[in-house]
Amino acid sequence: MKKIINHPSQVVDEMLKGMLYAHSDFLEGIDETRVIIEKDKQPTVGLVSGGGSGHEPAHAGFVGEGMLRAAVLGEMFTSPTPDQILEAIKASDTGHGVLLIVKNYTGDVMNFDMAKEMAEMEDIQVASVLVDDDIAVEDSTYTAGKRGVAGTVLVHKILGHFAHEGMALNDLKSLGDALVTDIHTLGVALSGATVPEVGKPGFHLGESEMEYGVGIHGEPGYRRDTLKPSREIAKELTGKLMSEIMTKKTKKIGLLVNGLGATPLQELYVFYNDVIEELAKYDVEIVFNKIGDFMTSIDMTGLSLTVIRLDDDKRTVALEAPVGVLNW
Amino acid sequence: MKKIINHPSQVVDEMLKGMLYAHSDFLEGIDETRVIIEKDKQPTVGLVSGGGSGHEPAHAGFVGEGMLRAAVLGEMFTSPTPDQILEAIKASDTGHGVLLIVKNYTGDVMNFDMAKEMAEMEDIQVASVLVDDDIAVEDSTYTAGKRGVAGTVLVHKILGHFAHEGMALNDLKSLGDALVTDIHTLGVALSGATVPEVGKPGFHLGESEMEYGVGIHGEPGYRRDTLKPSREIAKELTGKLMSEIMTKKTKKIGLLVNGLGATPLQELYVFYNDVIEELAKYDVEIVFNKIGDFMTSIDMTGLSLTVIRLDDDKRTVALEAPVGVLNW
Amino acid sequence: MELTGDKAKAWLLNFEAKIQEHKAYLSDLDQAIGDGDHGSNMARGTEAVKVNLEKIAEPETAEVLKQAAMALISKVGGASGPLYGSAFMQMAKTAKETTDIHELIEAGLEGIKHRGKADVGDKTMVDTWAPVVEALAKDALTNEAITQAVDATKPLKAKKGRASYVGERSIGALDPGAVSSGYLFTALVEEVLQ
Amino acid sequence: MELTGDKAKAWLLNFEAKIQEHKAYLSDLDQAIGDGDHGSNMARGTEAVKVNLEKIAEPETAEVLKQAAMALISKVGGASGPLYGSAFMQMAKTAKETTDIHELIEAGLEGIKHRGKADVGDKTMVDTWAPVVEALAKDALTNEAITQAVDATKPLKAKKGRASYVGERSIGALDPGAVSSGYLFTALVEEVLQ
Ligand SMILES: Nc1ncnc2c1ncn2[C@@H]1O[C@H](COP(=O)(O)OP(=O)(O)O)[C@@H](O)[C@H]1O
Ligand SMILES: Nc1ncnc2c1ncn2[C@@H]1O[C@H](COP(=O)(O)OP(=O)(O)O)[C@@H](O)[C@H]1O
Ligand SMILES: [Mg+2]
Ligand SMILES: [Mg+2]
Ligand SMILES: [Mg+2]
Ligand SMILES: [Mg+2]
Repeated sequence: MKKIINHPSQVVDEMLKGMLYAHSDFLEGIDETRVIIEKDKQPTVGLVSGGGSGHEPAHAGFVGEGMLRAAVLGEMFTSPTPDQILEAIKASDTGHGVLLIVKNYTGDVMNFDMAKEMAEMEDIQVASVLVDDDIAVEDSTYTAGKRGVAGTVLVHKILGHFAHEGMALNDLKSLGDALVTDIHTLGVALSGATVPEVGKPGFHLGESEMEYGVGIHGEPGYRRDTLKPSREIAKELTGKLMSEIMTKKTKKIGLLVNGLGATPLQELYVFYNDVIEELAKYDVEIVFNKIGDFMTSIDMTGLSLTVIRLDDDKRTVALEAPVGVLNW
Repeated sequence: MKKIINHPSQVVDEMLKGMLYAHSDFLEGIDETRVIIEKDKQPTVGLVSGGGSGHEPAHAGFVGEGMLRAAVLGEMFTSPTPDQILEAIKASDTGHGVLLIVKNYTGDVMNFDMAKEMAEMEDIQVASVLVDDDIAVEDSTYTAGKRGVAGTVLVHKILGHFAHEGMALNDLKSLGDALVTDIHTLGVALSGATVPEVGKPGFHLGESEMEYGVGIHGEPGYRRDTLKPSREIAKELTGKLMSEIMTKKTKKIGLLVNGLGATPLQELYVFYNDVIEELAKYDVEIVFNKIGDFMTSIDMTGLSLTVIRLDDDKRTVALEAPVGVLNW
Repeated sequence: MELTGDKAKAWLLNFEAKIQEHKAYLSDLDQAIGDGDHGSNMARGTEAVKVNLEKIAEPETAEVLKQAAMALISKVGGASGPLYGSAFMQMAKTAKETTDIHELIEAGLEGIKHRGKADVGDKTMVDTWAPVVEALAKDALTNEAITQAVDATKPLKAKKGRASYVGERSIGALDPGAVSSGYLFTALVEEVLQ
Repeated sequence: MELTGDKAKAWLLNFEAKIQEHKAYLSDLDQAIGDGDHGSNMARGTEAVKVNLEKIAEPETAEVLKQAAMALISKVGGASGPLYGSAFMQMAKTAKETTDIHELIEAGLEGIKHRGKADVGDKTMVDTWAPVVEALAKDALTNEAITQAVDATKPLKAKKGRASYVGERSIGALDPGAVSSGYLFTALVEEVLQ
């Protein structure tokens, strides 16, 4: 394991300190909680998200005007605890309530649920939206359900915009619940992710192997295969994602190509080129795109492709609206 | 070599196509030249930069309002040719002249010089600013001089702002010439960069080795050493850079922590934290910072630290001004 | 059998020691079918339990269990934090009425099931807790019974938690949460039942 | 000796063949003290030279040299593109007055020096071109003389170009541009001088 860090157990705290040193012009920390929150809180519903660390720039990179009010950082790849989340909720509430955006992992769901229960006991209005965009996992009673991955960032952006516009908590919640059914993601990896305290990758891939359907916590995916050209990866991912999204007779879509942490930007663009050429097969218009690192898996090499249904132009407007965050 | 590409020789062209597919709302390509240029050209001096490919988001990611007018893409790690650059100059000129921002490498200098001579023959006013911020290389008659690395992006931003404000070519050139003497950079790598067509890293580092003073083309640096904690790397880099910048009795500085392509953002923040704690030793105020991937070396693991002198507040204003580019 | 405050404290300190001893093993088990952090999660949590308990001079059962719950909820995170935390919170609540060990552990199991919605056979810590509750009802909890329950998670296919993502591939591996729960009950046998 | 248009064309086509043959070797040399692209740079450039020359039915010296210059300038990039390009551009200009080989190559060397500001001993292609010009003055250019010039770059410490960054570490390695220039002159010997 080669990393520019000090002690493996100190990475989260030192990263957090670095962020606060760098961005104290508009962000602040809540002592002892690993919560990063915007300094200037508008009198609107506050969006709170978070999860394990290791997904940078998620989630702190999306805190600011027009997106999240606060991000809660857990240990590496481990959901934050209810009391951390509770502090974020309390500090984010301006009397208009708080919306939690939670990725669908057992740990995240339970910790955010407990925090929600605690906050309600303190008479704070709290609702939550569960994101489960990763179609690599079957959604059945035999699994914990589809995982929440890169598409979460689009939820932050769209709901963040409407919260900023003054939408009420209940409406944000309904909008969010509908939105998440229109976002689908699939990822591939060329290498596993190494949690500093573990010191070795979550899974090992040979010099000519790749893995389809990986999650963002170093989870292995649905198929191991020999390394394929970008064009073929684009074909497989686009095919699966489009067959999902076309069930709704979709006419307009948006695309998010997300690097998993150690992937050069040039590869994301090569891949995007192949995705666009694949999409010529479908009768859809691409009205939005975003290419870069948004929801990473520490130092994993690979990428994910997210397709979002944008037949409702209001979603596109929300995606395009300017924001005051670090990494959108 | 594991990369998400098709054929190694096609990477630059496919990446370029991907960029144009994605960003045709405000960028366009000039056919057969690998030039990316802003569609909406203000009647101001046009800034043109570029170099070999492999440094993404540099330089195309900085084309747009308030920064570059055009970027010229060479082969991987190879300066573009004079005729490519000439086309960029011609397309960028609105009658107010064109300023070339060139990184100090023999190849870049010669190709941009030839393009400048050609453009002058066509009666276009052209000036150039040479960036040589990398203090890893000694500046003597025995070398090609200091290299231009990540600090170049700060030159794009500051001169881009003043060009946008309507400053004349000569003034931009003088400002730029003074500016580059106040920008210093040093980089470290934990692994070499792999040019797709070469297929193996430019240099090899063992499981517990690192290299100090690397360039952005997989050039080895000034010292190979055992892998050090972030704190010690910060100490060495900060020490060397500050002794350079303090020769001018500097009171205010800006910092740029730049990932070299495969470095997780969390490490950049851990490192930034250490840099700030090191800087407590000096009597300087940090009035600007930027943390992320700006000038990469394909898939190199490592980072560079840039220190810029900001005693003149106008530079800070220019750095903080909003821009319409992809990756600032 | 009754769980006195002193015994409760001894039980949880013993549990902490076992977790620290087997930390790497628990993470390895989790690496195989999850994300490799169960050992460090539980080590962080039981360490905090220990810190909380060491502050209590005159242990009282409900208070000991509540302090454990608070430490686990606020220090573990992940899936195991809320699950162990809910278990101890339910036990603490029940301890205000009875300190009968069988009833306490049964309340803990209810806490886990309520929070995690898992059933017997889903390859989770429930597969350790449920047989233990049954054995306690018959006053027959032994180390063998615990080991048997833990080992029985091997052939199961995971249907809950992170391990469910690997589907068929989870078959043949021990469930890390079932194993850490095994340590909890071995500690119970050692400190309270023997 | 005179450089006729036909000979000029044959010379450059031979050069192209040699570059393609030794492409990987040139890149390896550049990998050691530069950035590993000299082989692909020169291969791309001479390929373009070939394409340009094949279009010329009745070769005329100045035109052949100019087409070569244009191809090299517009296809190579890096350091070697402008340098080889400037060399051939100077040769093309000179060819309007004289087609004497010594004078042409000397003009090429001037083009390189003007563009690159390198001197003899800086460990660049100049260290091949300069002795070649001297040998041509005495009508004594042989393959041995070329090899000797190229090999003489080994002990030098690079003072120009990318190799200067590695300083002392450049000592002991051949300069890739000196080697590719060696192929240019071996091709000259084979097609024109013999
Ligand atoms: N829904 C659930 N109900 C009961 N136990 C569960 C459930 N989900 C997971 N677990 C238990 O949690 C353990 C994993 O805990 P841990 O690794 O600490 O958390 P995470 O899965 O968030 O990384 C599993 O081995 C399993 O025993
Ligand atoms: N200033 C210079 N003058 C003459 N030749 C030079 C100079 N700089 C570099 N060269 C030659 O160029 C060669 C490298 O060319 P190449 O690898 O194609 O370009 P780059 O260095 O830009 O990658 C060197 O081996 C050297 O012979
Ligand atoms: Mg976990
Ligand atoms: Mg080069
Ligand atoms: Mg786990
Ligand atoms: Mg080279």
